[in-house]
Amino acid sequence: MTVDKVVPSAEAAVADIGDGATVMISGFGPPGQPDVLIQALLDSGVGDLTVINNNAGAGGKAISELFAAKRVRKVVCSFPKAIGSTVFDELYLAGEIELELVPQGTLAERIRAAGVGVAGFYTPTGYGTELAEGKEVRVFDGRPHVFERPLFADFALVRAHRADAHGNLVYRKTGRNFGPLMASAAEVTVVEAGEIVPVGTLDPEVVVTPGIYVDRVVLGTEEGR
Amino acid sequence: MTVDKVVPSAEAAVADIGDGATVMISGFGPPGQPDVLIQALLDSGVGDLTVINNNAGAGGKAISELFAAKRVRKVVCSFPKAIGSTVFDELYLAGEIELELVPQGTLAERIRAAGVGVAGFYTPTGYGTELAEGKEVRVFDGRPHVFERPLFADFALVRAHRADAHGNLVYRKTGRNFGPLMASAAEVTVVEAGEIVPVGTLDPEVVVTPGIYVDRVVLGTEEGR
Amino acid sequence: MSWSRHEIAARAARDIPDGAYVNLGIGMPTLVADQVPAGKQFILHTENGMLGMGRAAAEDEIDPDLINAGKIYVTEEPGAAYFDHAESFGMIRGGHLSYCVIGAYQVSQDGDLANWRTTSSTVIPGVGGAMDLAAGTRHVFVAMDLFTRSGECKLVRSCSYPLTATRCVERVYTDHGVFEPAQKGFRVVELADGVAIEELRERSGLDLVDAVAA
Amino acid sequence: MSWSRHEIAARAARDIPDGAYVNLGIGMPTLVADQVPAGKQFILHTENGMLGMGRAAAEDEIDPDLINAGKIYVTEEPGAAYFDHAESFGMIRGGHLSYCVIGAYQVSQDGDLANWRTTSSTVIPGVGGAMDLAAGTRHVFVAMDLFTRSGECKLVRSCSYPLTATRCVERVYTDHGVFEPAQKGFRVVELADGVAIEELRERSGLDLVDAVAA
Repeated sequence: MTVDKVVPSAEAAVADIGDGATVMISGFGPPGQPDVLIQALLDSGVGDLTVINNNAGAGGKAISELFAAKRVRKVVCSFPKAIGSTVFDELYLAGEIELELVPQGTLAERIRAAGVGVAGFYTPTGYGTELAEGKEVRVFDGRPHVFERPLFADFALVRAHRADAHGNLVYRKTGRNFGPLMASAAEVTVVEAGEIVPVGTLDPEVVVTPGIYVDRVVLGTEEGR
Repeated sequence: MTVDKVVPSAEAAVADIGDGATVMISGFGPPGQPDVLIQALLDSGVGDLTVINNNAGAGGKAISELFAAKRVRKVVCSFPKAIGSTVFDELYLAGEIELELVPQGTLAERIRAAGVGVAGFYTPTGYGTELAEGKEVRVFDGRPHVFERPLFADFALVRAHRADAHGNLVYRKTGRNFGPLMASAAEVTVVEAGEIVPVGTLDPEVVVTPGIYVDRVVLGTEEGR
Repeated sequence: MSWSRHEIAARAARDIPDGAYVNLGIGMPTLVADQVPAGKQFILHTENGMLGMGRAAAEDEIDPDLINAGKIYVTEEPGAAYFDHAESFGMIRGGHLSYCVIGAYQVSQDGDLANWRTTSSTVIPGVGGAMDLAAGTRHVFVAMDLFTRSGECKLVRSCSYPLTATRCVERVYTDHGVFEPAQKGFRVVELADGVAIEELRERSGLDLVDAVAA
Repeated sequence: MSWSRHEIAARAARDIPDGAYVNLGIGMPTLVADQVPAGKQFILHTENGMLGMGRAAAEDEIDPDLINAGKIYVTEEPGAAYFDHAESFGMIRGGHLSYCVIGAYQVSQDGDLANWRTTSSTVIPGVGGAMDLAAGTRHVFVAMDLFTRSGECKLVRSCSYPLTATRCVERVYTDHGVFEPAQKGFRVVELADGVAIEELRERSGLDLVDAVAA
């Protein structure tokens, strides 16, 4: 069979995401956020989710609704504070959501580590701060480093600019952000693409995410938001 | 001043590489090997080098000559065996060159670690083999992993397909290999490009090595070899 | 006469060399981009995946996929490059960014930085890329007012707010002058016209070493 | 009648599912690319930075920048992608490659693999990507002759040659049949026509469990 990862609908693409799942969602602010997949997740009624997304409640309208609907038990992110939205703030201050705050670069590197089979790494970031409390510290070349573990997910929902049926992806400008990393770190990677192009039309030299990381491709809106 | 990293000659670009320097050289086989820079290094008369290059003596004509001229004290590589060349073999069997053999993926990840400021990482590769002898082993999720440290260099000599004066680089096909990693892991990165194009003509979306990693750019031959 | 926000930014920009790769934090640090001295070129990094960032986008230049770390629409300079977050923070952590200019709640005389959260329990914590920038950038500059609105000095013997990183700040640019953490106090590198070091000593209670060039 | 090299490759190809991402080692494993069963598509990975590798290049198709890990000129399939070595081995180490087919000097009943060096002191050691592929790929298949030219069995209780990785081999495809490491011996999954399991037991001295499907 010719490899074809295109799925007819966002609904079908997220149908096996169950209660309690850990879900990575790409995006830094609105760029790169898979709005259509998030909406499908919301419509599916699934709950008790752990969401890994850099901005959580501050990420834009679609992801905010996931919080407002109380579908999220725990968030792993670097910056949940929303400008112009109090959804996350209220849940957090009421103790209704768990927050694991991770420095942004450590978040990115932990997701990458999961993707590339690295079981842990030492970073200088966070040393001496409350975000490193309880973590192993080791000195290399006179400098203390913090030990960090990989961050995996059951599902990754990723927004791409263009995709082909093999799952090869390209992104657009700052919409790239966490997409390529998350695509590699989840058991199942679902992609929403602004456009689906025939296999062979993406220049192999400029493919950012090779299809090996991608399980399903859905046609999203032309604009990500 | 407008940023301009273009250097008039390969000779000038490698002039400060001194005896005893550690030099990374890009390339997997001939593709991606900076022949013009290697030739300039050879012409400079420098010696006692530590060379980090995946194929060492098997990398092609230019790099073989560096070994034949006995300029290399130590090699860090994954595969030094040359087909059709005995230069490295003779030096090695005569005890005239030191060899640090590293699994190819570990070599790549160690070079990347140097570039991204990761002080060490755990990999399953090599566990239980003689290449992991003496290395720290730690079990994660029931699986033993080997601890590996970053690999830095004083200089990186990198072959690119196209460069601009900011040092932005694109590569061509399997000529990419170690180039982007090495560019990030050396104190000074010198690039030989098949073509130097005006700043602003490389699509920002397809730049593989951003100029921040590059110190000098030299015009090479149109073909890498 | 204390310096204006633009003057603080301009003073920091003067100390950044031509050709530097620079990350500018939200707020006052952003103003550095408008104060690049004639004859210099800075290449701006934004941690959400771009080098060669340009100025803020005018209304008709807005591209919904092109924002900076403060989520402001920006433009693209010739020679720009986009990349993912692992690459972007690899650049930072790996020491490739030569300068960052960031805001602060407090800077200690050891060079410790506190700029990501106060001790208020009603404020949502959010760290973003602050810890990475502070720990990774080669030269960490702080741009801030010297005193809070309630009059407390933000240069301190020891930070009372949660730390962002230890021993990282190289210089602090403020409305009253330029300071350097010096272990037992701060070196005063420059003072705004009319600011007396003695008065600052009294207000801050700090050991200030006069290092103003004659 | 023992199987030919092409038959061994074809037998391995039969066990690789449609749509698999596959890395093929140098020598006999390379032949798997020519034995893809009708109705299946494999996407080939070469560790020097490519997915969607095609067949060997004909004389007039040679591109000096397009080689495989064995340094043979190859071609590019539609849907291909190029990447650097960190990404290429991240794919391997991260378990994204579903299958690799590699050669071996020895495979032990524990699934240990020895395929990167002999114990000869006059041979230059070179490991390449062998350890990464063996440790990282989800399903590690070996394709080899069952006996060396001097008649020693390459399936062993315990490897005498230096190891490439421990407990990694899932199946071994040989000229005499298909075997699976089974801790206390090997499971015999299939035998070439005319090969008797009793004879193999005698020649190898191994505990061979008959698991040939009726």
